[in-house]
Amino acid sequence: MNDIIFTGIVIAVKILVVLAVTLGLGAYLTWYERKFAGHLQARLGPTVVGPFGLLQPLADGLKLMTKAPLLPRGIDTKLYYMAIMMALVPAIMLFAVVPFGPSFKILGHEIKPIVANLNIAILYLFAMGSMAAYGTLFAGWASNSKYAFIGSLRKAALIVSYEVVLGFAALSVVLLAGSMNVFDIVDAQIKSGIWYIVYQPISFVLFLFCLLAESGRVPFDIQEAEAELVTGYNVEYGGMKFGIFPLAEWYLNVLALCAIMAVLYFGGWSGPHLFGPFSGFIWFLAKTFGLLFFVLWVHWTLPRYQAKDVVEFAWKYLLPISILNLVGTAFLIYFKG
Amino acid sequence: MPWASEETLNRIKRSFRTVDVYKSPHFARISVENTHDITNVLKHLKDVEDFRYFIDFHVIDFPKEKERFLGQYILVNPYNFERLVVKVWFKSNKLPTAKNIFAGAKWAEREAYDMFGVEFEGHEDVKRMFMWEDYKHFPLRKDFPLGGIPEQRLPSLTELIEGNTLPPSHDYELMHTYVPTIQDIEKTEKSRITKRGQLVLNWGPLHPGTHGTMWFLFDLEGEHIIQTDVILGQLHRGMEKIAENLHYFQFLPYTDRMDYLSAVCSELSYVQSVEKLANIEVPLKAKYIRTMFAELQRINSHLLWLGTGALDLGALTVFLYAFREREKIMDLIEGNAGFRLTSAFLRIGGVHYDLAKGTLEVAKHFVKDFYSKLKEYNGLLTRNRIWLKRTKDVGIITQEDVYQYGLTGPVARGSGISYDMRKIDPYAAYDLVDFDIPVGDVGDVYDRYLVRMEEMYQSAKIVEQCIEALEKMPPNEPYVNKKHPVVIPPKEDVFNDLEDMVKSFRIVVHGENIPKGEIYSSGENPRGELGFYIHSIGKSSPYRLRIRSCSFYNLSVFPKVIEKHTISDAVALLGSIDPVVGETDR
Amino acid sequence: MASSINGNGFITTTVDELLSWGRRNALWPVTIGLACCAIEMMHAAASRFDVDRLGMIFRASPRQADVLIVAGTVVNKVAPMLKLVWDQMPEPKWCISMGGCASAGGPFPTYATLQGVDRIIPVDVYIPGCPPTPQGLIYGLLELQRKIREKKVTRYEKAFEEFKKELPPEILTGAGV
Amino acid sequence: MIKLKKLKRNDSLGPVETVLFLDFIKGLSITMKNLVRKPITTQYPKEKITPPRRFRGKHGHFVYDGQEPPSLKAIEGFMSFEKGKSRCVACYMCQTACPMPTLFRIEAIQMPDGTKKVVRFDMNLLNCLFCGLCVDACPVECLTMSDIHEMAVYRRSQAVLHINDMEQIGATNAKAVRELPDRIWRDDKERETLWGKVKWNF
Repeated sequence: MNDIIFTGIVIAVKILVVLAVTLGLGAYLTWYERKFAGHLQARLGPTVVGPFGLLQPLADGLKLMTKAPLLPRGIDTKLYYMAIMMALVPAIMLFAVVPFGPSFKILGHEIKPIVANLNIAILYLFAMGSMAAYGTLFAGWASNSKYAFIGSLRKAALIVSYEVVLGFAALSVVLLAGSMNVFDIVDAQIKSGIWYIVYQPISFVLFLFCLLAESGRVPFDIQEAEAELVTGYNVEYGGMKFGIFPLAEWYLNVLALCAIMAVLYFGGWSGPHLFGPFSGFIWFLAKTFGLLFFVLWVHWTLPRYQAKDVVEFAWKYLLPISILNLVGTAFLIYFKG
Repeated sequence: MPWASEETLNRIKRSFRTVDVYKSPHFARISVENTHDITNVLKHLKDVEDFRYFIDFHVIDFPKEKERFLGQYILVNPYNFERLVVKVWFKSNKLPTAKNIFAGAKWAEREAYDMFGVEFEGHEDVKRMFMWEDYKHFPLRKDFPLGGIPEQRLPSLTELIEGNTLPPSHDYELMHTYVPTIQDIEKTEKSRITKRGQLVLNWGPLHPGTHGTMWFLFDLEGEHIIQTDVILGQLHRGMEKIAENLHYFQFLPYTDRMDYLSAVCSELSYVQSVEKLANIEVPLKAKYIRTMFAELQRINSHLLWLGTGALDLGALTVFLYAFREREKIMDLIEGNAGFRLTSAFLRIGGVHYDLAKGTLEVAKHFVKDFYSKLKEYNGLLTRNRIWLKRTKDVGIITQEDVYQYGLTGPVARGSGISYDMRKIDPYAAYDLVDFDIPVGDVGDVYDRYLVRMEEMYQSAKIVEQCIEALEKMPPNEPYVNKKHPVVIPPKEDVFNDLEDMVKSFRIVVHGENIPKGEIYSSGENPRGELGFYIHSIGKSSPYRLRIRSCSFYNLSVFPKVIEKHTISDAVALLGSIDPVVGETDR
Repeated sequence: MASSINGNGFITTTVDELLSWGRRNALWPVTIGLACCAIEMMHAAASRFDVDRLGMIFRASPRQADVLIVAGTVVNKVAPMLKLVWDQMPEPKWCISMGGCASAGGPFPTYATLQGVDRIIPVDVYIPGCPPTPQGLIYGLLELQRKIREKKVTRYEKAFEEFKKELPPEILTGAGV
Repeated sequence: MIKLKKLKRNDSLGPVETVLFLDFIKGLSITMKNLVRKPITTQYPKEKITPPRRFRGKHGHFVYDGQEPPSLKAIEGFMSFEKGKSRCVACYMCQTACPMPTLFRIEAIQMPDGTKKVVRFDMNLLNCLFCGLCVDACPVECLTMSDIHEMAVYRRSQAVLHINDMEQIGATNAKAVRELPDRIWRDDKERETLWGKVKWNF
């Protein structure tokens, strides 16, 4: 009986913690990116608002929230608002299958630092990833603007093509681990003592491309190519209604996928026990943010593909490569037992 | 540029009895008596005499004459570089169109209609070029006032909200010329393009991608553009009208604001054409200073092209790296001219100041590490597969297009045509420095990119040579030819020397009375050939000053090239043509 | 307003103070360049004078922006479009007229030029100069911040309604106000 | 006749480059190099870049302080100057030379003793090109331009310069600027953030 209560409490606590952390983190990732980009470009980034501009996200948030609500003419109001939810919710729900560290014990109960320890975590990941497309589509359709419309169509095409590649890329790792459960995947890597990036460099690169594409980062940010479509699908959104989109797409999405990537290819929280009980968590965060750093670095360096090339790239090159990679992995596993 | 030689003119004379020819060291023209011959004459010139490079067409207004308007074509023979001006009088404000002979004439004639209200037989869409559709007047006619005709009360809203009714300043006018309503603008837009595809996308006028305020209408089939039209005039400020109302030296600051990315080059083109008209000798030091700053300005302008072009194609960081170098050049120009962007540095007959102390060291320091910066830009873009994908074989401009539309500058050179004023008629000190002209062969965006990158390198080399030459010169070398009667003497002389003071009084009050005559002279701007046709009737201000704008003609090829490409390609192509609105619209 | 700028006789509650703090520290300008001044605006955004330090990032869509920096000559033909952009920006919004041309027609008293953008848009800060240096522009932005701090949030539309009554109709029809 | 330079375009990547993403790696290394470099930003309100000597900023009037050029000495007698006040002689040369003459409003009156006194000299900076033609035209070195470039105002009327402001500017900033050596810039320290060390030959 009180077991159930306890589990309930634990889950509630987990959800709250994850929500708080991710949303807060998402806000501060904007500061992180602005600083990073600034120094990459021989600038400073925010410095004036608070020490090192640390209060900048607060100011932005305040400003965005207190902007006057202004609805463009001729919009489809229901979809217009639904789009925001459809963009934000899947991005947050991605974190449900992110294991933040090794399991530990409290009052004799073993607790896994993950919201939902699904056996089909990877499938769930794909599902949520493709859900994100709807947010964009709705936004583009509802806001009655040509730029937004074109942008959303581009994004839809992009998501559709890259989901497939993402699937095959991740599946080859699943084959190696023999499970879709993130904990099992990490344990398998810890047991074998080798991270899967060693076995699966190709699938890692593919996954990276898909990450960039799904989260609308350069070189795949066709849906908000500023020079062509003013800001793409969210052109008609103002105030916090706008603020949600980059938060969800550029930051939460990227963060979650980076975490998953750390799990799939870099052995999650595996690493030498330098920091006592928390070393697992610290390793995990370190890997995640390392990957995030790399993503931003790419974003601020490369030019942008154009829409038709992006889709072509996915179907003509990435997909065959990923399939071959998967089949090859399968054969290897089959013959080497 | 060598003008058309005697024998060429005589050959033309022999084949057309009715034309009369005229030749002077700085000019060569044929004038066609019979208006209806003009088509044949142009055909003959293009096909037989190889004057196939269309440079400019413009109109002059003579209210007193019996036929009011005079049209002038400027053609170039691209094989032995001969330039020729063809004059023809309109017959009752009509002229047979030349757009079937030279495609570039299409826009030029539209502009002529917009500014003068002249008509062209056989030109189906003679529409307003710069003004909106139902604008009543024809601004460049002599009887139209510079300030326009005030029609509506348009007070300053800020003052109204403050609730004060007094005029905020002594030159504040309550009455204002007619400001079009949004309906007028929509009418203009509707009249331009008839929809054939799925949707018509308004790209601009206030859009981050369209360098300034250009306005493109894309008729889209999916992402592909099936037809397009460009609406100009969102920055039409009436430069040519202003020039007719100012003294020669007063118009100089305005040339900065035309092509605001290459101020010194524009000044140089203007100043040297006025000097040719009044035949003023320029001291050697001034020549070198002019060349050095013109080349610095060229680097400056190309850097902005690089930054914005890369930004349009998504490479966000190149923009800031390019601007880092721009800041240095800005420092150089600011230190000498006194202003960062619109530096009124040159003067008729020389330069405003001598070089400031330390300029040469700083310039050397800049050039030294500019080469390494160029390497960085190359490393970021040139071999990058995405960059190649976006630029290779996109927006190919053929040589025929170049001649037809009168494209100049890097756009022409990208297509392999070596048309560069600095070599053809060397104006400042370009005959004393050694540099070579990069040309591409395919004529796509990538070629234009390579050409501009190479030009930056060449300009840096020129700057180095100028620095050497200037270092050798004694410090008290004259930098302005103050002997000449129409040159304003430098400031310190005005205080100390009575004659100079009187002279400066005379010029400032009465203006330089340039002798009667006409001249067309051009310089090589970063965007192409910026030419000034000046028609002087011996007054203190030009009777007609025509600005042959390079961006205007370079842009005129855009609608043809962009067909069947995507929007993303349009961005790339526009970036590679690199127009400046201040110059397209004047 | 002149008196209020001198900042006497104001009791701003902490909430208002907080709001204005947020607003003045996250002023997002619209990416709209009209002429020469736009280049200096770009320079102000570029590495050397980096307005991102003050929390200003350029947004391309007017819906997401707070400040309209009118950078360059406003000619009659573009005026209605500019007005449209201004109307698309959500309150609270501010307008900086950068350079002489935008402020009063500048050196172009011609048939084609609008003699000052404040004839179609209420302007908060005028920046003389042709063009102003980036430092001059940033100074203007700081002045705007000061203005926001001292007179809380400007609500032009309300003030404007009252004057609309007194305005002769041709002004209102003039630029599609 | 013309020295041409045919550009060689090697516009296709080799297989190794393609597979190993060498082009991306090169770009990334360059940006990383810039990441570790020192930023070039001048933190404006805290540290400023002072414009050079020749900068054309806000206008000023040099005052009557016994350092006049010979040209003024000639006509001194006909003017009623005061020490520390403007030395303008109301010759309207600045207005004549200005491409935008309406921005000036100059008025002078006849004093009882027959001398001339300038009572009004307004300049509407909102219409000024800052081209410096007026300064060149001034025959008595009265009108000048200072290094003041922070000119933002809240009202049109505040952008109009009156004669007393100009006297004040002329007596302070413009005077200080005139004393400076004619160098390309005067603040080596601030410029170093962008330029690094420049080797001077003097």
